[in-house]
Amino acid sequence: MILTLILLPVVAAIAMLGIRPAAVRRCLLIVVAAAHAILTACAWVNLPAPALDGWLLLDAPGLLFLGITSALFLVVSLYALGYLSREDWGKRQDFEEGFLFTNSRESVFLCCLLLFLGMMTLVTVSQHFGLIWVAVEATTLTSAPLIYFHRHRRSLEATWKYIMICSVGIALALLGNFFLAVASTLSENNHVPMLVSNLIQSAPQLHILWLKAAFLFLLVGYGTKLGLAPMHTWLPDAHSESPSVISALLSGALLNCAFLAILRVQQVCVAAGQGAFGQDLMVGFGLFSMLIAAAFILRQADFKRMLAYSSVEHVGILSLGVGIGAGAGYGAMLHAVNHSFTKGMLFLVAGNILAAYHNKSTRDIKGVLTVLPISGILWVAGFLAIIGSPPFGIFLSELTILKAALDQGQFVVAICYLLLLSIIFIGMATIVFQMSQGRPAGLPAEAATNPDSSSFLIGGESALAVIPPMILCAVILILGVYIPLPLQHVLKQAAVTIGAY
Amino acid sequence: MTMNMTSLLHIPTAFILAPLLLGIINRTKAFFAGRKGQPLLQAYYDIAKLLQKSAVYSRTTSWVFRAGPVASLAAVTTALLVVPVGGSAAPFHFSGDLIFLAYLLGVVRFFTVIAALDTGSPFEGMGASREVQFSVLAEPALLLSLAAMSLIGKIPAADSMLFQGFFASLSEIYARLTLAAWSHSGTVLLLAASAIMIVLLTENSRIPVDDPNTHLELTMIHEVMVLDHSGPDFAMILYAAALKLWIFCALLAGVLMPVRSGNFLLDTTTIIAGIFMIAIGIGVIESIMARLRLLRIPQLLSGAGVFALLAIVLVLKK
Amino acid sequence: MELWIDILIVLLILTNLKLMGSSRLSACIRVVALQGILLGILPLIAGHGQIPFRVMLLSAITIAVKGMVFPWLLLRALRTSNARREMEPFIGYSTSMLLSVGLIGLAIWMGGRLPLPVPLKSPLVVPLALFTIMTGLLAIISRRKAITQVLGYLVMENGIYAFGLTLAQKEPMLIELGTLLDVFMAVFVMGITIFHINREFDHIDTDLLTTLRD
Amino acid sequence: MFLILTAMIVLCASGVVSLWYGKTPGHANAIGPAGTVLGCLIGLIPAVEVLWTGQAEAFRMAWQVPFGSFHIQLDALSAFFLLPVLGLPAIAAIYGKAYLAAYSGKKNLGVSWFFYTILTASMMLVVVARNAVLFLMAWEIMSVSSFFLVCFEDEKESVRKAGWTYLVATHIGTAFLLVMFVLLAHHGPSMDFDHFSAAGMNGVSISGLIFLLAIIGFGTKAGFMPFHVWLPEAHPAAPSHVSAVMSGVMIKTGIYGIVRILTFLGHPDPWWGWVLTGIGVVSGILGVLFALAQHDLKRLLAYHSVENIGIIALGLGMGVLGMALNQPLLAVLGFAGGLLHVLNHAIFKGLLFLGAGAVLHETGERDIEKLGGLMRRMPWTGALFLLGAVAICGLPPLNGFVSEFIIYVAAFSGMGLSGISLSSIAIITALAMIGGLAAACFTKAFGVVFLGEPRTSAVMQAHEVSPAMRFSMVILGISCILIGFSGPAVISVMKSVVETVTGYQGYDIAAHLAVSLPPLKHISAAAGILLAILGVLIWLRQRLLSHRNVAQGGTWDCGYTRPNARMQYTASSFAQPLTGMFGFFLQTRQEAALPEGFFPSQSRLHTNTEDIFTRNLYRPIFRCIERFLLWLHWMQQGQVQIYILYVAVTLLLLLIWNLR
Repeated sequence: MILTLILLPVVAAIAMLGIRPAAVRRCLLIVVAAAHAILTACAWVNLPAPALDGWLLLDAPGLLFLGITSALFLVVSLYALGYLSREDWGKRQDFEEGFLFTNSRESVFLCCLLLFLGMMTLVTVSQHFGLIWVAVEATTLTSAPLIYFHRHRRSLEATWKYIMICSVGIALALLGNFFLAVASTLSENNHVPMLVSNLIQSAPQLHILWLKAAFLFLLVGYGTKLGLAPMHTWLPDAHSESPSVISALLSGALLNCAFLAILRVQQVCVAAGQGAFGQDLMVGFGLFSMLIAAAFILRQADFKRMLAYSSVEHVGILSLGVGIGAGAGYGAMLHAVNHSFTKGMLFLVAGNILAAYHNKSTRDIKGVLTVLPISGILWVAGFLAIIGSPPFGIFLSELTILKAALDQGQFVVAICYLLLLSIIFIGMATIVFQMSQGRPAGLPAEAATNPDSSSFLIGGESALAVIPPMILCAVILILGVYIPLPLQHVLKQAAVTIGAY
Repeated sequence: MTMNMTSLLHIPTAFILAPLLLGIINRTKAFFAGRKGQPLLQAYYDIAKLLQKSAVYSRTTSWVFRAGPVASLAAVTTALLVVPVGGSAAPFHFSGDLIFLAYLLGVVRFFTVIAALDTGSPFEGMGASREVQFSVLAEPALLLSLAAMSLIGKIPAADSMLFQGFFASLSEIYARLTLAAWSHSGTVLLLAASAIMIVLLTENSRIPVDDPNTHLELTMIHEVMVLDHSGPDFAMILYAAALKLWIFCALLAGVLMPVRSGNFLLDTTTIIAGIFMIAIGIGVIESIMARLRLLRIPQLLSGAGVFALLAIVLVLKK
Repeated sequence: MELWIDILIVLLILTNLKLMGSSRLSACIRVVALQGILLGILPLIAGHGQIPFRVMLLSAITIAVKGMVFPWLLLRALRTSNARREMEPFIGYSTSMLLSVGLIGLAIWMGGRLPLPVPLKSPLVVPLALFTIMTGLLAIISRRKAITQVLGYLVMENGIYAFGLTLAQKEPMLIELGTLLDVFMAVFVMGITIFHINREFDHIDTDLLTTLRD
Repeated sequence: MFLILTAMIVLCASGVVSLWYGKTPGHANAIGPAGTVLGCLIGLIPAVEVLWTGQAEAFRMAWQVPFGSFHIQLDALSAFFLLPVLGLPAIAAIYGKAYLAAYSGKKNLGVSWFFYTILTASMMLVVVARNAVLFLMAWEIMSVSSFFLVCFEDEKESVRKAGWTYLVATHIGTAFLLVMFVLLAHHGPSMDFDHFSAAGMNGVSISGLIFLLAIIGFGTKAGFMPFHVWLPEAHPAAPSHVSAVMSGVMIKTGIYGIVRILTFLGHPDPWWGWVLTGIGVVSGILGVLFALAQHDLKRLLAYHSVENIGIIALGLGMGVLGMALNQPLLAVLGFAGGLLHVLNHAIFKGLLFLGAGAVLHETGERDIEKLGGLMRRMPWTGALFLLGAVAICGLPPLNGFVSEFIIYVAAFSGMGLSGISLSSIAIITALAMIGGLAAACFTKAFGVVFLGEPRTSAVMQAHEVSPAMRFSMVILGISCILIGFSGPAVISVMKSVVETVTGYQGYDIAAHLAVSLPPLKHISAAAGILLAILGVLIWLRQRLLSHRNVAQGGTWDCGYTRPNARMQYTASSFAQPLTGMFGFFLQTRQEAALPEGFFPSQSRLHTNTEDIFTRNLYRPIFRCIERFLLWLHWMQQGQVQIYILYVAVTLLLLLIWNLR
């Protein structure tokens, strides 16, 4: 079962390279995504048995993030269908600097996309720290070509930074793994295997000093991938230059994988009674990330970068939640779910706007609501959702975290948290409403929306471009007013694993 | 509701005697100027004459202009209902009637002002604007001075929350202003009285605030507002003004004449005598003082406010 | 045995210093290659008693990959790119040397602060590993060319590897291989990217890679 | 309860339907208002019933969100607030149908009506919600939907700016509320209101803190100075029926919040009362002063909302003081007066905004300096506006007087009581000054807009608005008069409301309220007499003038030949003596070209009164924060080496910190 979850996309990916006709490839993409989603659903219904003698195993956190990844991927691949069919594959002009460029081959793109899915799945299911490391690094490598889909210099630059920074970070994480191994060397020939469960069992005997060092390395290492400031620097570039489909996945799924990796370490630390050590660090990183996000969202000139920085903000909130602990643990888990879907939706909509305006500048774009009625509404709705206004999900998770912080008596943290949230709100509100309201301006010469005649339209936009974000919008709306019991159950368990509730 | 029949007599008294006050003031002024002066009953003649005349209306005006005088007169007349004449209670007395009184005068002002604005004449606009400016300061002064007096003889702090101790109506307040009251809190009453005096001069557009005689001069306030009224309307305005003057004089006289014998006839007559004295006083002031510059008037009025506040502070100290 | 280890370690440290000091790219690549080979040998003599098979195999693979494949890849990339052969650093060579000496001190201090649960033949291994990692980072940070950054990454990787090979011997084979594979892939992808960079900007200085900013 | 839920469902449903028909304005503009009126009427039934009987109804349902439970309750307080919350939107909807008809085709009316109904429903929910999460959701939905209503004409820069200000202000206010509710629910697993009242505050300090948070959070919505800055921006920007609802009702939810929170905090401290009184004095006087300095009719009305909120705060302050110092009489009267003023203000402010809307609708002009002489062109609107003006000035015999009178009475009875005297004097002085200033302001507004001669040609062809719009205004006007005359009846309705707020028990409330009954009876009687005299005088006047030839002529121009419309006294010059007198607070900027020489060619004067708090408090703070954040931008300057340096340095620092 678990192996199928991983192998299915990998095999399909390899198949992709072989298949010629585009239609078949795209169908295959959907099929795989759907199958993956179904398998995940089954996994939710009843937990699959562990595989590879316990190296691959689905526990609550894994299940949670697997669910997010799989669901988001399904929706995004739907969007990708429309995206790929709208994309023209010849040489075309870059709308910012005007030089000509092409896209990389679709088969390669889809291949990497599926591999990416496979590797993310691997992260969620693997219990062995080494394996987690391998998987996380693999996600970096498989996603690099995706970011370089549009073959022009900006995306190339973004890709280079992505690879360099993330690889360095991940390398540090590897060292962290070795430190962990040292920490788990009880005596000359007695090693605790690097499985999460075993480490937790024999946590009390671990060498605290090495464990702490290991935590630092892993935090910084995976934190680079997660996008915690000040290791976040690759994130805005990658998100703004990659196609919106990929940005959605990067923000919605990949960050969670890195987050999960950190959670695993935290699990061990908590078991070893060192929970507080990690928590303080995570609160610090969380607040700092929010501060950086606030600084760069203010007066941001590029709306995809704005979304990217908002991701920085929200990973900050995630780690803040874990750091505060207690009730905030639950809040953080819930927040991960909400943020993934919200941000995914926002990036997809951003893709639509970009396609219509051929422009990423927040100053030139005006009147989205009139030009793209559906996308415009979704854009505003997404904004309201992401800044945590009810009835969307993020409101609940942020409220939970705030309550935990205040109940813990961490008033300073709570005040900074609210202050930064307010600043970010102001920054985003200014930009979003500048874009969505007013008379249309900054439209390219050709008609604002030229969806291919083949796909049928909704409110003047192609269905495949607006339905996926609609779905996501519905999801976050529902999560905002009703959290299904099974989800609550998993969230609770996941929170418990890191010593919160 | 409590209405003692005897006190109803106040109303006709006021109706009859009010215009006389104008005559008295004019006569006093004439005496000081060494002139013979117009007859005492001049105001009555004017009103009678005006009532017989027809009216001219500006094309600019609407019904608001015609409503102005009627509304003012009606409001003033209603105000008479709550004004006690010295110790003898007013036909209507209820706690808070002093607020009612102040706000009825507000109604008068409101309608006079919009009637003035209705003509679209810059002069009347100017007068209106000054009228409202001064009222902003006059109204608190009046209320505070009355408040100060209401505290006199009120049972202090602790048990004053018994329902009857809940604050007094004008009539009760004035009933309490006996010689004894003067003897133990004379300063308070003096301050309050002077505040009321200043408000009286302002509200009735007398010198030093305003000059009722010089027609059409940009220094004027009240007179310029009624420039366009003619015939019966103007009669009503004159009469309303007279009644307003009567009301204020009555309020002042009630303070200055602490005669509370309980004998209705005696009390009333003394107070009415007092009212006439005050009219003479006004005449004296008008003849010995010059009009203040407009910029000075707010200071005069805030001075009244300060008197009232002082009075309250004093009475609370007791 | 101890003697050999110490010699090896000293050699490794010297390679690091040489890397920081030398100005020619090709030379640097060769240094890194040499470092890779030395690393390959390290576990063979660092181990206790007779050497288990998996260690032999690993060191063999290491020597092959780090000592031969990577250098070859990089030299090829260097040849294709018509980049000038010197590496204009942000930080001058002498300064870098001084810095790296400082880093040695830091590494030794840290090693001192991190007592090993299992005593090793040479106390210098941990500082060596840390120092190598720092050198790698320093190389990445202080040099302009994309290739040198890859080199820096490799050196860093070597350092980590040194640590892993000598201390965490009980790591399962699968992980070792997976790690190696990842590193290999990483370098491979970087190579490709460098190739593209070279094609786009027709040189491989990273100075022009600064258009994305706020 | 059933009816309440039905009402909400009807409202939301009609909103969705009209949104669906957005493309066909006819349908949208029919369904929206119809649904609103229907829903509001349904909702009013239980409200009235509860006010009558005084029995609270509740409805509770489990709800799968953190700390959440769908718990709503309709007690007297909620019911009382439901009256304006449902009444005004219903009336304004009828008006809005006609008002928006002008935009059909140009704008998507479906959207507008959608948010209108949602706003109404959310306000309902705010008033009945008994769970913090539910409350906050309703609260935010209310703010957001009203924001979209404000942004109706978003093609205008000014409107966008106003909307932005509003959104920011309300959001920051909500942040305070979040903290407040969490503190109230401290450690509680659920955030139900009855847990609040159950959970006794640990120590006085925190309840004081909570009170302050409530003052800031709810005060931002209510428009307390200095948290009012969004109000004069947002209300003029919105379509007039929306401004009526926002200014008349929505800001009152802030008052509701404060009163509701007071019921959780138990016995108040005296300083709470002083704080409220202080805020009341400041908001009242400064509010009306700023109103006096405005040229924009709707902006002027918006500032008057600040003033009236101040009056309400005075009443509440008296009430809190009474509770704190165990003077039940003051408590009862204070709360009764303040809360009654909530209802009254909703009525006459609604009326005035609708009137202003009618003027705007006919002339397209909001600047009162350009208006004039509308009385003869729009007699109905003019008369009703006059009615509203008299009411808002608190003049008898209209409703504004009743509530202000009760507050006065409370203040007067408070004099001579230690700890209360000072605030009593403050309240009396403030109310008196506010009365005078308000009269000045509305004689100016009414006089310049409706009286005299038209100042611009735009006004010439204005004519009376459609019956629908007139109808809504007439209803509001009538209720002004009714409440004005039926003071005693109204005050006895307040009994159960005050009971909920103060927690005093039945009898003494009735007794205390009874104290204010005889005066109100007298006043009603006197008002009757006033009307009678009025009638007599009018009849007399008719008789006298009936068979005499009444001449028409020009305004007597004091010898100057042919005065023209431009020579009329302008609003600015009318207000100048007062604005000059209080120039210190207003800091009016004026650029003038004064006439000079013997034959002055041209001269002009332009004054602009910006809000002092925007200019001297908020803008500097925002600037400072922004400068700091923008300074941080050096971090992201594109060098990958530097980025990796960040990683390395972070790690090193952490290691050193850990290993030291």
